[in-house]
Amino acid sequence: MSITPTEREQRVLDRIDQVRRRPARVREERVTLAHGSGGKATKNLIEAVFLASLGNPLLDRLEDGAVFPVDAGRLALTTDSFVVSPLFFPGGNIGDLAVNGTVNDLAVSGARPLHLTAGFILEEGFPIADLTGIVASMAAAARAAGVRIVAGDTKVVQRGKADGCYINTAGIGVVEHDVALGVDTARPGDAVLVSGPIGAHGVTIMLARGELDIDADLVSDTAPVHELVAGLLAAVPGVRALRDATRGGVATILNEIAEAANVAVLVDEAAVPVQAPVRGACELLGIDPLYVACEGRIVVVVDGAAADEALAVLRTHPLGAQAAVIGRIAADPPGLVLLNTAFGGTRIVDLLVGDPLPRIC
Amino acid sequence: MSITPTEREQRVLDRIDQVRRRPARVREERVTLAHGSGGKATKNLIEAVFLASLGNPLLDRLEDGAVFPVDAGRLALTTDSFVVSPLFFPGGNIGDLAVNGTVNDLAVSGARPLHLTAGFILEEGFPIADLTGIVASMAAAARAAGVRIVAGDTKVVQRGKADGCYINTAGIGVVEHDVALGVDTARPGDAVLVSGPIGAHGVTIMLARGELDIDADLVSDTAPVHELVAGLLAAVPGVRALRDATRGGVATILNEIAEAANVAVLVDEAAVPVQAPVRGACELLGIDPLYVACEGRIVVVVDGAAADEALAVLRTHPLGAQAAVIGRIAADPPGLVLLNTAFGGTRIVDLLVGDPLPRIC
Amino acid sequence: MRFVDEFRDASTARALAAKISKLCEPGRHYKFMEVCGGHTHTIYKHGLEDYLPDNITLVHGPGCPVCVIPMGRVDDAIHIARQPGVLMTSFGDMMRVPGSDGNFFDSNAAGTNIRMVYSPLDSLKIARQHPDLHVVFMAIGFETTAPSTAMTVLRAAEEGIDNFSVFCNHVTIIPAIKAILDSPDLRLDGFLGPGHVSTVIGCRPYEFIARDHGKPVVVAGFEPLDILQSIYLLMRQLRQGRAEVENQYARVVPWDGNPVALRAINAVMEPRPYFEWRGLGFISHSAMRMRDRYAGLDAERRFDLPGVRVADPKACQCGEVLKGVLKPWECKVFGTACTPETPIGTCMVSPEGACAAYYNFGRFDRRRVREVSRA
Amino acid sequence: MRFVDEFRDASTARALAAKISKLCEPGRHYKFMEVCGGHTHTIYKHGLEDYLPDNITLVHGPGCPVCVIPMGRVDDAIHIARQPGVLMTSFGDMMRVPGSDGNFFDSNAAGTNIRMVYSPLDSLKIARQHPDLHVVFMAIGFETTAPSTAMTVLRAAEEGIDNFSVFCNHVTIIPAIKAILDSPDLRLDGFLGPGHVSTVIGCRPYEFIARDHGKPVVVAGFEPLDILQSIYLLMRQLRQGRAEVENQYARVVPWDGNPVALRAINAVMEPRPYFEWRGLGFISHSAMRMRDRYAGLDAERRFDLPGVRVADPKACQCGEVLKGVLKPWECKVFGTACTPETPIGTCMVSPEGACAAYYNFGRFDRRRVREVSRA
Amino acid sequence: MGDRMCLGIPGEIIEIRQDRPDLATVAVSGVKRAINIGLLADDPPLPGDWVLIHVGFALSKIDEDEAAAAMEFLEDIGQSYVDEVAALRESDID
Amino acid sequence: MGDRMCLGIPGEIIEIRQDRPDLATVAVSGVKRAINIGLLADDPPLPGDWVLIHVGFALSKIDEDEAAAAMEFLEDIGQSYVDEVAALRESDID
Ligand code: SF4
Ligand code: SF4
Ligand SMILES: [Mg+2]
Ligand SMILES: [Mg+2]
Ligand SMILES: [Mg+2]
Ligand SMILES: [Mg+2]
Ligand SMILES: [Mg+2]
Ligand SMILES: [Mg+2]
Ligand SMILES: [Mg+2]
Ligand SMILES: [Mg+2]
Ligand SMILES: [Mg+2]
Ligand SMILES: [Mg+2]
Repeated sequence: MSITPTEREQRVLDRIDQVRRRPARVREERVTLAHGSGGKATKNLIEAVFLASLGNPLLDRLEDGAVFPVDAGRLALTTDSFVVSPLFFPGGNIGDLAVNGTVNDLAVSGARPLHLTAGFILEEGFPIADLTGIVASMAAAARAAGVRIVAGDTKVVQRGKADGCYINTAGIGVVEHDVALGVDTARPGDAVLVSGPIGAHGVTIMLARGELDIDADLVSDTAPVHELVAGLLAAVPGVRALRDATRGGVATILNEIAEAANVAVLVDEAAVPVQAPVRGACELLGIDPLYVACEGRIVVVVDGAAADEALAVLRTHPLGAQAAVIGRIAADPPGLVLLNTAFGGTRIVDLLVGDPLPRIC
Repeated sequence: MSITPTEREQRVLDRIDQVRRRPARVREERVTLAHGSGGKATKNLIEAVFLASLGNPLLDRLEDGAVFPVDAGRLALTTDSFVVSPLFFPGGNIGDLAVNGTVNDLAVSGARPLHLTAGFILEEGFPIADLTGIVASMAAAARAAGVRIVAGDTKVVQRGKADGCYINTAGIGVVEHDVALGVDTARPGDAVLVSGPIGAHGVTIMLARGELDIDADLVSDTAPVHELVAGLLAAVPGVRALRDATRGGVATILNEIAEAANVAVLVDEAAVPVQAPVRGACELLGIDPLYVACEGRIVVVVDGAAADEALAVLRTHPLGAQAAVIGRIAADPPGLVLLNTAFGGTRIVDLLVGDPLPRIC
Repeated sequence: MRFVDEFRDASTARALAAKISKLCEPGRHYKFMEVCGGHTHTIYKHGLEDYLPDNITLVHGPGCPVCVIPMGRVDDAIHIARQPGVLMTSFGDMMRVPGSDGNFFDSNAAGTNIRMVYSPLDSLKIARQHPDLHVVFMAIGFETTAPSTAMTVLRAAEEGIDNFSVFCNHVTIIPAIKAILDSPDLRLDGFLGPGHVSTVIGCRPYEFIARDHGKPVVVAGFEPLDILQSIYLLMRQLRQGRAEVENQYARVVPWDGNPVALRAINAVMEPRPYFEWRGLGFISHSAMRMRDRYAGLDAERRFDLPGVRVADPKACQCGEVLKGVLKPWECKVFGTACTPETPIGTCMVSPEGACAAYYNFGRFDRRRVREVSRA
Repeated sequence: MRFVDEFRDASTARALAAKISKLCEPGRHYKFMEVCGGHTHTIYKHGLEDYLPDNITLVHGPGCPVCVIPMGRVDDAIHIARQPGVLMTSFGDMMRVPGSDGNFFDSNAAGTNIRMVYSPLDSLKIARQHPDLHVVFMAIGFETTAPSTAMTVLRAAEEGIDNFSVFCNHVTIIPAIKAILDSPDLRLDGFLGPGHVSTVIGCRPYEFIARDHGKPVVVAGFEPLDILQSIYLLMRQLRQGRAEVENQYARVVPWDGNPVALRAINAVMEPRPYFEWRGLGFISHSAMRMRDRYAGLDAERRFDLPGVRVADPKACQCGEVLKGVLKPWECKVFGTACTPETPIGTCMVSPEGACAAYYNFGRFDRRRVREVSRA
Repeated sequence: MGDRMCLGIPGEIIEIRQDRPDLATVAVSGVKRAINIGLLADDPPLPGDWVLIHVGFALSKIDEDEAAAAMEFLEDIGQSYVDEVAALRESDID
Repeated sequence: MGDRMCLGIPGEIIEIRQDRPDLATVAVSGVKRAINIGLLADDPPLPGDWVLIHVGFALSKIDEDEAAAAMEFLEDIGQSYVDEVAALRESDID
């Protein structure tokens, strides 16, 4: 019954083999440079943190690219990087923001979101627990939006070369109707709508930084608008352009419309929905809610004749319950956005030179 | 001929209108936070720097997503973030690296690269001239690879929250054949090839940092391998798996094959092509070229019977001129990569825990 | 919002506008200066001029504290920010004010660390949190803001915080108004007095305007109806042949100001013999500096400043705009070479600057738009 | 590569292997210790054991300077790195050596700045480039590396650089070999002498091994043929009944070492009364510390170190491995709880550590693989 | 952080900080912030009082009577205008 | 930066730095680096000499005669082995 040293050695090797086939675990509490090296630590991070939450048959293969079938038709492709600070804020975190942001860009391109990619840039020292939380939020947001994350990438940079975690998401979607959307198609007589109260995301982020010591009962409006958009496009002919009013806010979108279509956009200040605490914070800080980012609000340009119908359809969806017609397109003066103020005067709404609220997305 | 003040004012307004329609210009020498704000500065940066180089009908629209038609079939989708330091290095810069990297991931997925997206994270203070140079390289690389960058995004973070410039590229491609590639399909009897000398990129980057004071006549191997791959797939049946040997090098890819297919990979050290200066630098620093990143080299697993044909086909392309059969797949011991050393012994080639060369891509 | 929304009511505005029109004497043209940039901002932001008859012109005054900072002081601030270990803090308004080699954002892009704060107390808090840094607060503003700076200095002194100092650029409004009244090229019919300055200094300091210059003054609030009502009150004085100081903004402005605030300023600061105002040149006793007692908290003494006087750019006509002599669009570079993106003068930078307010909000043909709006 | 490739020739290896086999006395088992971790690395990296007959066993010795650093010293280094303004530099090997609360990478993840350097001179260069930081060089190594540290200290002193210091952990090889020779549980037939240490100390210091212990010593080079030849030379001595010190590596190792290097060490460092070796415990006169003359460049004196002795983890059998008593795979935690990813002992960290070399390169059934390779 | 330092905003005092009587919580349209009320030391505000907030300090107490008077004045003007317009209309119709 | 501090690598001296005679450029397989040759001060190397490089210092000069002797020894062994094997084969054939 005695065994030789060679047999003993072989038993050890077999046991090691078993150990190596155990599910990956990340033992570290923080991200180290090794997690970005491409070796075992990277493999563990990918398997234990990313695949554990985001796993699906395409992603699990960990091939260089995800390969999947599509029908003939039109596709939409988009990308956004997310560098929001703080990473966690009332109503969400960088993870669901990154999923919703790209889902929304696909949705407002007129597409049904299909697949997403996710690229992480992590700072050495970033807590693994925070990363796990972010990835879990991404998984939940992807599930809610009916998309899968099918390809990913992780880089780790030295401490002081990032701010915890940056995420890029790119996405493709299928355009299942034949409307050619575009801000350049706006024409005089069209109506301009927003899908709900504006500015909650930007203000929430600014307050979440804590530097201003301002408290408000306010959460980010981050949400996926693909259903809202799909409902609108299915029910209302005459939709000309859709945009999600993110960085730069509604004012920036309106300027993009005015410039691209060479029309005037006339907005009625009193009609623009703004929540009280958003307004309060903006007054306190001297900023204009029209320029503040939303992450679940869309601007719709629609044939004037279909404005009421569009409004009614938007309002059937919870995300559009407070939708409003905020203005209309005119021919003159071309290229300008004009606001009829609540006070009864008129003024320009121009692009800002810079934003008083950095890093809201 | 006297004109009223109102007419004078109107003339001024008209002149302003003309001025505003002039092509965008970036007057700043460095990126400021305003360039990431979503306002005028962002618009100028996008138009004067990005569109000026990368412009194409899909990107120029600056819509939320690029919409384009596809035929029914299989698509490949991939993403990578690039955080290489230094940004400019012999043989390339982060811009062409970012394009080639994603083109290559599509290519080794068996796809013809079609469209790319580009997400920039810029650090406050980054020189506009460097950014312009990087974008020009991206444009050239995209042209060379026959792809277009159809959607983009730019974020600016505070000084000290990045390292100049990070780029994410995502890409889609069309799979135009019906081979199902995958490292899990490798089987005993298959041959393993590399398309050329390994490790030049990683060593070049390490030396380009200047910290080691090592000089070598060496340039990065960054290159788009889509033609090489297309030629191979068209001419040689029996290709099982393709990978570009980036972060983690050839050794990491071989381990992925061994693990995914539960096979042994037997490599012949003497057969692995390594340029003299790569070897010299590795010897000086005590690192193994097998783990050093390439950015234009692929690992091919092919039916053993087709190995010679595959080698011959690879060698017809300039990027494959020094291709080599470096090993073969065996059944036993499963999950391990074994190297027959030039000295005539045998050893394991395992995944590294961490990489001695951070931020090579 | 209470005390805000009720002063933005459009129907009351129409009523006031009608009353104002009635007070106009046929053929007479009225020119009122709103001294304060906050008023200028309100006027354009709410489109208030749409309510005024053509023969009333509002002339924008020198009361934008950002606009009057000369280039040399911006350069000095950047010089301080460049010292190792310095974190400069400033109100957001200052970030884009051009110095002779770029603004604060440019300076940050080139390596300094200049951060926006909401309050001078936030600067002090940063100093407490970062004992390894020296935190400088770039103090600007009229008497409205000076008490906040003074209170912050008093607090820093009390706590014995020594990694904090103030780069004091506080200016005072009366010498500026005097300079304008002494200027030969301007005929004004009355003044909208700066309401927020008056919360501190009260209304009495304007009495010389009525008494010595025979011009009515109405201390005005900052909502559009406040301004419209103040114009009405000015018109009524003129119609009645009076020249008095009236207080439209009595809900906020006590006739005698805020004595606590005045004491705080006086404890910490003293008048400078003279100070350069952008576009207006040197004005005697028009600014405050830190008293000797607080030398340790005075950035001007802690750092060796270049203190170079930098001439305004040749094209710049900000002085004329600040004095109300030129309308913004009458400046030769307005909207072409000088825009909010590429400001030549400070008036194009601060949201309270006349050029910026007109460019951002008012730059369109009012008549044409009125037609469009009615269509 | 000259002086490299010619010492890696497979056909010569086959010839040497045949010669070695012929020297084996039937039924006798031979055990040789390679003292130096560099040899261990070469042996596994090139698969050298494939050439040895079954009755020759190579036993790995204590000559891996990373492996012998006790936990307490790692903790001390991290303690220094945590001081404000400190940049710690270290050879790459040290980065993953576990202290009682994580390794250097973990410490960096938690906020320190510990960077890898190729040479101690690179540390000094960083100190010159960053006068605002204090740069510490974590010096480890046997007599091979000590001269480089000494030269760097001399240079720093000459240049008067005062933001630089050395955390000196240099150890000496002879006391370690003595400790092994004194250990009762090990029977060895001879030693492969550490070639690189000998470039400095020469070959004489090993003479006591031959003389007093009757064991042959061959000072060996680091290419696989060097080692194979050295084994041949050991076998030949045994066969011929000799016990001498031979120098296989004469192309690099002078019999008397490098006097300049010895003088440099002696100028800067002096022996410590005792020093703790990981797994081996305290060994008298087994390490070097900085002389008083260079106190200003001595991190141990500039920083107040905890200097706590931390017991090795219970499971750790590194001591037995370092003494050659256990083969790596005989440690109870080898490859399961202790892997290069989750090292319990230092031998699993350094590429020159026996456990790491065996785990990374040698962990497979040689017989089975030989069959496969032939298939 | 906003771009308008000259801003003065009315806010309601919600509470005075026990440990720091120079600090108070004010509410502006549902938003709360601690501000310094040291400049009102001669006549400190109480919860329910409204103050004018400027760069983190309460600069003055809002006088409710004066505010009411101003509103009355404005409403009177508004009413007289409505009456006039109505009268005008009627005269038109007739 | 590598993971093997114990490494010693042979390199060829390309030139001695004029201004800093303790520095030399060495070449290793086409790669060049400046190294410190201060430890060889007793017998400084010249261009064309080979040295052993360790952590940025030349630790010893490589003795070409000794290297040649070692090679000769190894080649002899190799040759004798080839002869033996050949003899063996021949004896097999026969
Ligand atoms: S347009 Fe520019 S330069 Fe001219 S007055 Fe206005 S701010 Fe000054
Ligand atoms: S397996 Fe780990 S604990 Fe055991 S001897 Fe090796 S290094 Fe030490
Ligand atoms: Mg790849
Ligand atoms: Mg996008
Ligand atoms: Mg988006
Ligand atoms: Mg990747
Ligand atoms: Mg950071
Ligand atoms: Mg969008
Ligand atoms: Mg990829
Ligand atoms: Mg890739
Ligand atoms: Mg975007
Ligand atoms: Mg940086």
